[in-house]
Amino acid sequence: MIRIGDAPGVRRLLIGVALVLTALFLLLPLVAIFAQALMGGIDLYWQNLSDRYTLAAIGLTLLVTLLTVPINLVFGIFLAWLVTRFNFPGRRLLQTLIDIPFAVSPVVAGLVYLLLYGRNGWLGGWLDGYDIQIMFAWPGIVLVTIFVTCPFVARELIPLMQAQGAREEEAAVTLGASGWTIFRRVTLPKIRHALLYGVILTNARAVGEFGAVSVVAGAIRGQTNTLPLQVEQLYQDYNTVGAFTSASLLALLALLTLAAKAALEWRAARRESLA
Amino acid sequence: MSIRISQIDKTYGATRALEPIDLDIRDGELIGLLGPSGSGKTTLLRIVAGLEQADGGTIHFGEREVTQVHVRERRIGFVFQHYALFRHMSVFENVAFGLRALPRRQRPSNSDIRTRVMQLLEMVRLSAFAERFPAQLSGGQQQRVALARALALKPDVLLLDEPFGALDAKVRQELRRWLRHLHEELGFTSLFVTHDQEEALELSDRVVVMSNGRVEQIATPDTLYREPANRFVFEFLGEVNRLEGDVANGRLTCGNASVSVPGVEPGRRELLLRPHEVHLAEHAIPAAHLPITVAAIVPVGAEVRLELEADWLEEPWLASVSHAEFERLGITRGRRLFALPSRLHGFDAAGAQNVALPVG
Amino acid sequence: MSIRISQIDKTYGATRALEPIDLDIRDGELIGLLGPSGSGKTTLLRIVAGLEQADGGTIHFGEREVTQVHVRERRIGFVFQHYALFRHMSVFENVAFGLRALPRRQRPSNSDIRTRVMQLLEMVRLSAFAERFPAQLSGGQQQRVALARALALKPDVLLLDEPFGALDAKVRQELRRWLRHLHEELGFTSLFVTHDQEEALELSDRVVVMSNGRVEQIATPDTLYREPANRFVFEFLGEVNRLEGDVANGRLTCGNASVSVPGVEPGRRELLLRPHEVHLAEHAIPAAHLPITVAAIVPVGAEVRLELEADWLEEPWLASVSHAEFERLGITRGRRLFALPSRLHGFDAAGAQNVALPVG
Amino acid sequence: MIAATLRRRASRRVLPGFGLSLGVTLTFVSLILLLPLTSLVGQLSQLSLSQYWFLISDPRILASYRVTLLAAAVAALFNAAFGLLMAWVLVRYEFPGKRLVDALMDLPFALPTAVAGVTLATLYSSQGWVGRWLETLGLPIAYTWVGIALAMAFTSIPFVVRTVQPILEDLPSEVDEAAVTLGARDGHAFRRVILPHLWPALVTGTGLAFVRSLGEFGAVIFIAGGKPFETEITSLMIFVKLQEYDYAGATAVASIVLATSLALLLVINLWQGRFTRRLHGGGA
Amino acid sequence: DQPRELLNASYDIARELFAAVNPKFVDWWQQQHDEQVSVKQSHGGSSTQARSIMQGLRADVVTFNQVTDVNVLADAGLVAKDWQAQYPNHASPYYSTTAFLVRKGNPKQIENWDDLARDDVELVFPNPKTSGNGRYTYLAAWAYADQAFDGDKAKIEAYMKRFLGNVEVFDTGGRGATTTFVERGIGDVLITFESEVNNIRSEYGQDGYEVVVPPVSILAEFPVAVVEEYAERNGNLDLAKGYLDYLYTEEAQRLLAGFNYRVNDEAVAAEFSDRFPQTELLRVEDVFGSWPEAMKTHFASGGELDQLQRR
Ligand SMILES: Nc1ncnc2c1ncn2[C@@H]1O[C@H](COP(=O)(O)OP(=O)(O)OP(=O)(O)O)[C@@H](O)[C@H]1O
Ligand SMILES: Nc1ncnc2c1ncn2[C@@H]1O[C@H](COP(=O)(O)OP(=O)(O)OP(=O)(O)O)[C@@H](O)[C@H]1O
Ligand SMILES: [Mg+2]
Ligand SMILES: [Mg+2]
Ligand SMILES: O=S(=O)([O-])[O-]
Repeated sequence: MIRIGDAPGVRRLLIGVALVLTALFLLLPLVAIFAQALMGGIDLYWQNLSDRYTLAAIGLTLLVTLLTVPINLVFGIFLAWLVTRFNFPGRRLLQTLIDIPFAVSPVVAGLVYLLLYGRNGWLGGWLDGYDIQIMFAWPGIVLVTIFVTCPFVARELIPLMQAQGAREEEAAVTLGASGWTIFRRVTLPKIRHALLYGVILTNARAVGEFGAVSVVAGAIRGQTNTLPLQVEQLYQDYNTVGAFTSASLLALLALLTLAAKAALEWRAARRESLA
Repeated sequence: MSIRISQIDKTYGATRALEPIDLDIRDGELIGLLGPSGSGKTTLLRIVAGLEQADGGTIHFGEREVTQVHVRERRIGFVFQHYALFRHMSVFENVAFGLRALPRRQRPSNSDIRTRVMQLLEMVRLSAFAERFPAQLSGGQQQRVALARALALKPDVLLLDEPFGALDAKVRQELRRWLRHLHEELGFTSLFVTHDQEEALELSDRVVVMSNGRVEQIATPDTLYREPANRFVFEFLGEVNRLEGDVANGRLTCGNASVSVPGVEPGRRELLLRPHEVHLAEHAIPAAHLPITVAAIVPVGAEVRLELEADWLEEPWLASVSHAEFERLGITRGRRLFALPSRLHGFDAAGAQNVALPVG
Repeated sequence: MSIRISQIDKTYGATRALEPIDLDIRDGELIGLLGPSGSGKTTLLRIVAGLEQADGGTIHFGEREVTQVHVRERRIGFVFQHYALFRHMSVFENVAFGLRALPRRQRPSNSDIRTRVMQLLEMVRLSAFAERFPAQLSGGQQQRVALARALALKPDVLLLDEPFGALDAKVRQELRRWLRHLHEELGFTSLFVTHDQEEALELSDRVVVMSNGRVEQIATPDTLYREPANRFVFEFLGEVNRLEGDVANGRLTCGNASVSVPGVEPGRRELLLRPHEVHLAEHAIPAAHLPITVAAIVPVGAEVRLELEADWLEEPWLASVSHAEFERLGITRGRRLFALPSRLHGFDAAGAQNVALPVG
Repeated sequence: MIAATLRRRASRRVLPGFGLSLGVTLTFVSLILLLPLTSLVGQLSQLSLSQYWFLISDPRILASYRVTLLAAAVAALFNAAFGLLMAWVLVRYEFPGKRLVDALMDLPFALPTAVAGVTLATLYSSQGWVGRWLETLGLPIAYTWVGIALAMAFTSIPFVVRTVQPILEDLPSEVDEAAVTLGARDGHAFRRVILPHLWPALVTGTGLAFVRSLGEFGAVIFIAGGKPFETEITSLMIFVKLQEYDYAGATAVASIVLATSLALLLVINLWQGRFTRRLHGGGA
Repeated sequence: DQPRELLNASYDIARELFAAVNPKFVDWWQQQHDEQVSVKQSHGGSSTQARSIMQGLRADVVTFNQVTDVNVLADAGLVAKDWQAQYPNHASPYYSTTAFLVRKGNPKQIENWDDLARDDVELVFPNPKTSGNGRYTYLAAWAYADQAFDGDKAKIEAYMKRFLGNVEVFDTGGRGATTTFVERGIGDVLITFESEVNNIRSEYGQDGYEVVVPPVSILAEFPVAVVEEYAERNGNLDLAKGYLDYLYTEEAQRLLAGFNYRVNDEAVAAEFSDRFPQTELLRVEDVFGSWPEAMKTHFASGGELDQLQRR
């Protein structure tokens, strides 16, 4: 087979440059995180990890993720079903709307929520009357995180479901299946991987959101600090090792995400090659 | 179950997919919808199935009007063009799907489902493949799974969209034959879509020829071939040679060629004929003086296909002659001969007109 | 430019794609490579092009050995199965590509390129489409662009991989005819791949029939059809009916059927015949007692195709009879008749054997 | 009226779930996306045009636009080159560790931006592993716009790679071969044949990287330095204005960022649509 | 059931301080009222904190580094209008001033504010727009120039321009500036609160840095107040008041002095007097009229600061 760029010299050069750049831009930062975290030895690392506030931040981050991911999962599925299975006026508009969070700077995202749910905002003022606090408490953090991560699942599903078409679902209808049966037995198995992939991405972003959360969190130690905010605060408290300890936790999570994604892709590729 | 389609029409945006259509299908008939791409075959089939809503008109299954009935309640089986098998389910589960989707009260027991599915797989000769996944089957096998799945709920009506379109010639032939047998055995009413003339002619009790959202002709295969209702049907059903010229005094003249066409109105006329209606001779006869040159020779099966060129022809004619005739005339490339049409067909607004010539 | 292929072979991993192959192509010949999927046609074509490296053997273009010569320097034109047009370039730019890619010294001036390209587009009858993009053309038009592009550098050898595979029947027929004319006009040597028998037979000066990486037969279309070298070629080139039985005393018996087969060795034998070699009669004759029942009737064009069933047959036979014969015998579904084979073909390790019977 | 039309259509739909999905989706979109954005509009509507103009054209803000645009442009261009190279290498070549490298390409999406920011600031400061060397070469990175561009580039690496990669994978080998049989050398074939195929994906990926970089905050603030007129990015200005209780100012500037990003996204989509139409048929 | 929780919203660099104060306060409250309570902290640029509180951050008390930030809350009705009168010393339990941290051996020979405007000096201090700390620095420099050039506006502005031009990095808060100077090794001088300067020396070792307290500087008051609106809602009004009261106790004052803040408790002040060089501390009100006035002329959009930074 004759392919462009297959001359050994060209190939070696390009691979070499690619590897060096990857090492410099991607691998090195990763190594640096762990190196900095372990700078003070493993004992200090554990001590930092088991710090009361770090534990609280881990807890809050988990809470936010556990709420955000299922909500966006459900929403993403409904949206994808809607825009790929039905034709209705405003379909394209809806698809464009869902991209807004990608275009909005996280700080702006935080700002708009603050404007709405802050005590001076019209919704926030009204809620304040009932003593319900959204901003500077976990509900606010969850809300902005949902905002920032809401496109991921839908964006994975829509192209796939569009490509797959509705034929199998139609076949199921002609065979008498109800809506729930169709979804559970026909659609879900087809989109399982994209769904999982969407969840992984949502999860990664939900865990790591910084800009939007920092606007609405209020930085109460042990209460509204998520892990990324904790990283920032520790970093500013002269506690580099502590900051990188939390950072290493997040980096570990990132690596798990990458591994999960690679595993999924590998399985999909294998299934394809078998089929 | 008979099907009565009255005044069904459908428009997509600016596209008129179906002009108002009437069609009566008798109980147990096997009907082929034949037409070029975009003629509205799939649209009509999907409307009958209830997968698409017509803009107007009614559909009856037997005495029951089903126009507003949801697909789920129409008791139809539908075989999709690319089968739409559930890829993640085994062959068995695909076929069992409809049974398992029944409301709990009506749903057969697991063992009954098993029996019924295995019986269906037996029927489509796939019992050995029950545990395979669709991707592990050949196209023809997938097609049969789709059929078994559609038949699992014992539909009154079976609808098939280009059931053999994606298969190669050999498998297609075999499946066609098999489908006809199945149809005769089970006796359901079926309606299938195809754009392959041979398939429609071979398989159907009656063929519905469509073009541009209209029904051009509804007839048995035999009638269709012999008495096409109009030019479209004639051209669509087989290869066609064209002869254009001026008719005067019962004779058509075109350059140095002429042929007697008794009964054809004078004026500029175009007549058509099929390759097997072209015979060859060493000499012209009074009724036909059509000098041609043999441009190419292709022996195919029982016949030899010839390409004939002439000054008076814009496009070459095709002729198919038997090997015997081929050898008798000692045909070679470049040989000059005379064409003797055994029949000429003329179509105009008024209808079809056939001219038989005393040849062959 | 003649082409000499000697002992070319190729293995992919565990797949033996080509057994050592020899093939001599004369200057100006149009050769078809015919064979079922996976038989190695594309592999051979790509090795000739230099797109693939053979494991062993040599290739000469005329007197020049090109086995180790890079594609770029082989002076071939290659037409890919799906055309591989450059989608982002206009038709004009596609055709001009090869000229523009020439080293500066050899590159014609822009106006020369323009002239040459327009001349090529004229030739493929696409001058009006110069500014269109490939996606705006029909399949047949794209095919012609691909041809013009391949011819722009005046190659000595034109190689085409299933040039008409993706086109529908009508367009395919037209393009075939057109390619043959072009070939005759320009006189390059061409080698094309197809898996369509009719195409190979219609287009080629000689056909190379391949299967499983081997050449089964190299012959003119006529010879190929009449004197197939082996069973594979026979079966591949058309529809086949099978007759299996025990031969004793020059007669083959199979259940209640029997037929005289003078000269066939005794023992279990399988004989083959084509649909047009099956004739029908109301009575058996001494040479053949083959009772059958008409199972299906399909009038197609000049002939009527029949499906014949019998106890002594595993698979039904196909027969094609003329309309005249059809009417003479008054054939209907279920009619019981006798089959009279006009010829029977037997193949064994030793070679081919034909039995002619005094029928028809 | 519209609702009635929708309902009528819905009752005739073959597949179930239209009403439910429409309900869920509209509720979600209204509450999560639209409602907050209206608050932005509400805030803006309290400004007169001249006030608005004054807020968004403040010289310091203007400088921040410049810095942001410049750094984002540099980051996007870097990623166009780097992404193209990586996509090419990952698709066309086999080498040990390829799967690892491939997986690493997604790191910037998986790694929280704040972590990226802290790490890059540490690495590229004059004390850091890399910064130390660059410093001796007279190339300070941290606290200059180069640092900002670096952080932006890091967080948007996957855009180009992941948009170009599938296109390159799908590019049939015949395209290469067709060019070669026509006598083209590698360079010529790459420029005239392969690159044009990748062009839509490359531009889209680069555009997305650019949009993302415009809005990037977490990764940038640690390395930005925040010198007025020199290293202040627009997101930071919004943040700063928020900290000054200057809601009007924050909203005004935010509206500019938002409008720019949306406009860019729209342009990318339209352009991509046009290009795709040309490649797949339809009007010229 | 749950112990009561008090939320103290404070400025950026007071994290360690209150981390030390809070447990002591908890003990103190336990002794006084036999009630187990807990204290939560929130830190950020002190203006940011005021903004957050207005938007709903439910702090019971604020411990800020700038009077204006509390005034904002008072204007919004969250804090009593007369908050400054409710506790001694204008409700400022401790105070500090702006000082310089230079690198070991003071290689650039920094002694006073005029050195900071030299061409060869690079400065690090937080952004006056976002940070109270930065504002004090700016005002201190201005106050110095005002004194040195006898109120000659042109000269003052020329000085200020050079001074601001020397800034290498503007962080959003005091902590960011410290990190930049110490961890990133940027700049020759870090200008921040005297307390912070000394804390850095203790944190990063005595040998790396030297503290320079200029002869003239600004008085940085650290005002405290109860956010009555919230404290009441949280049921913490007594606790909040107790917390602020506690800051004036001798125990707390000693603690504060230990963190290098100047205090008013005479006994404690005397005890720690060697730590705090005698300098002339100018009051914002004296030099600039009032805080609101200073804010308006200098820090508002298009104000003096923006003018000076324009180029
Ligand atoms: N969902 C749709 N939206 C818009 N137009 C449609 C739709 N479905 C079909 N059409 C149009 O309606 C006409 C008839 O289409 P239909 O699919 O019924 O044709 P067909 O005869 O089945 O053709 P083919 O042989 O290509 O399948 C065509 O012009 C087609 O473009
Ligand atoms: N690049 C390759 N790698 C591995 N096996 C290959 C490759 N190319 C071809 N083969 C194998 O070599 C054999 C011959 O393939 P080839 O493509 O030449 O067949 P073909 O006659 O052109 O078939 P088709 O009609 O399907 O195009 C097949 O078994 C095929 O699977
Ligand atoms: Mg169709
Ligand atoms: Mg091939
Ligand atoms: O906390 S500060 O406002 O001083 O930065």
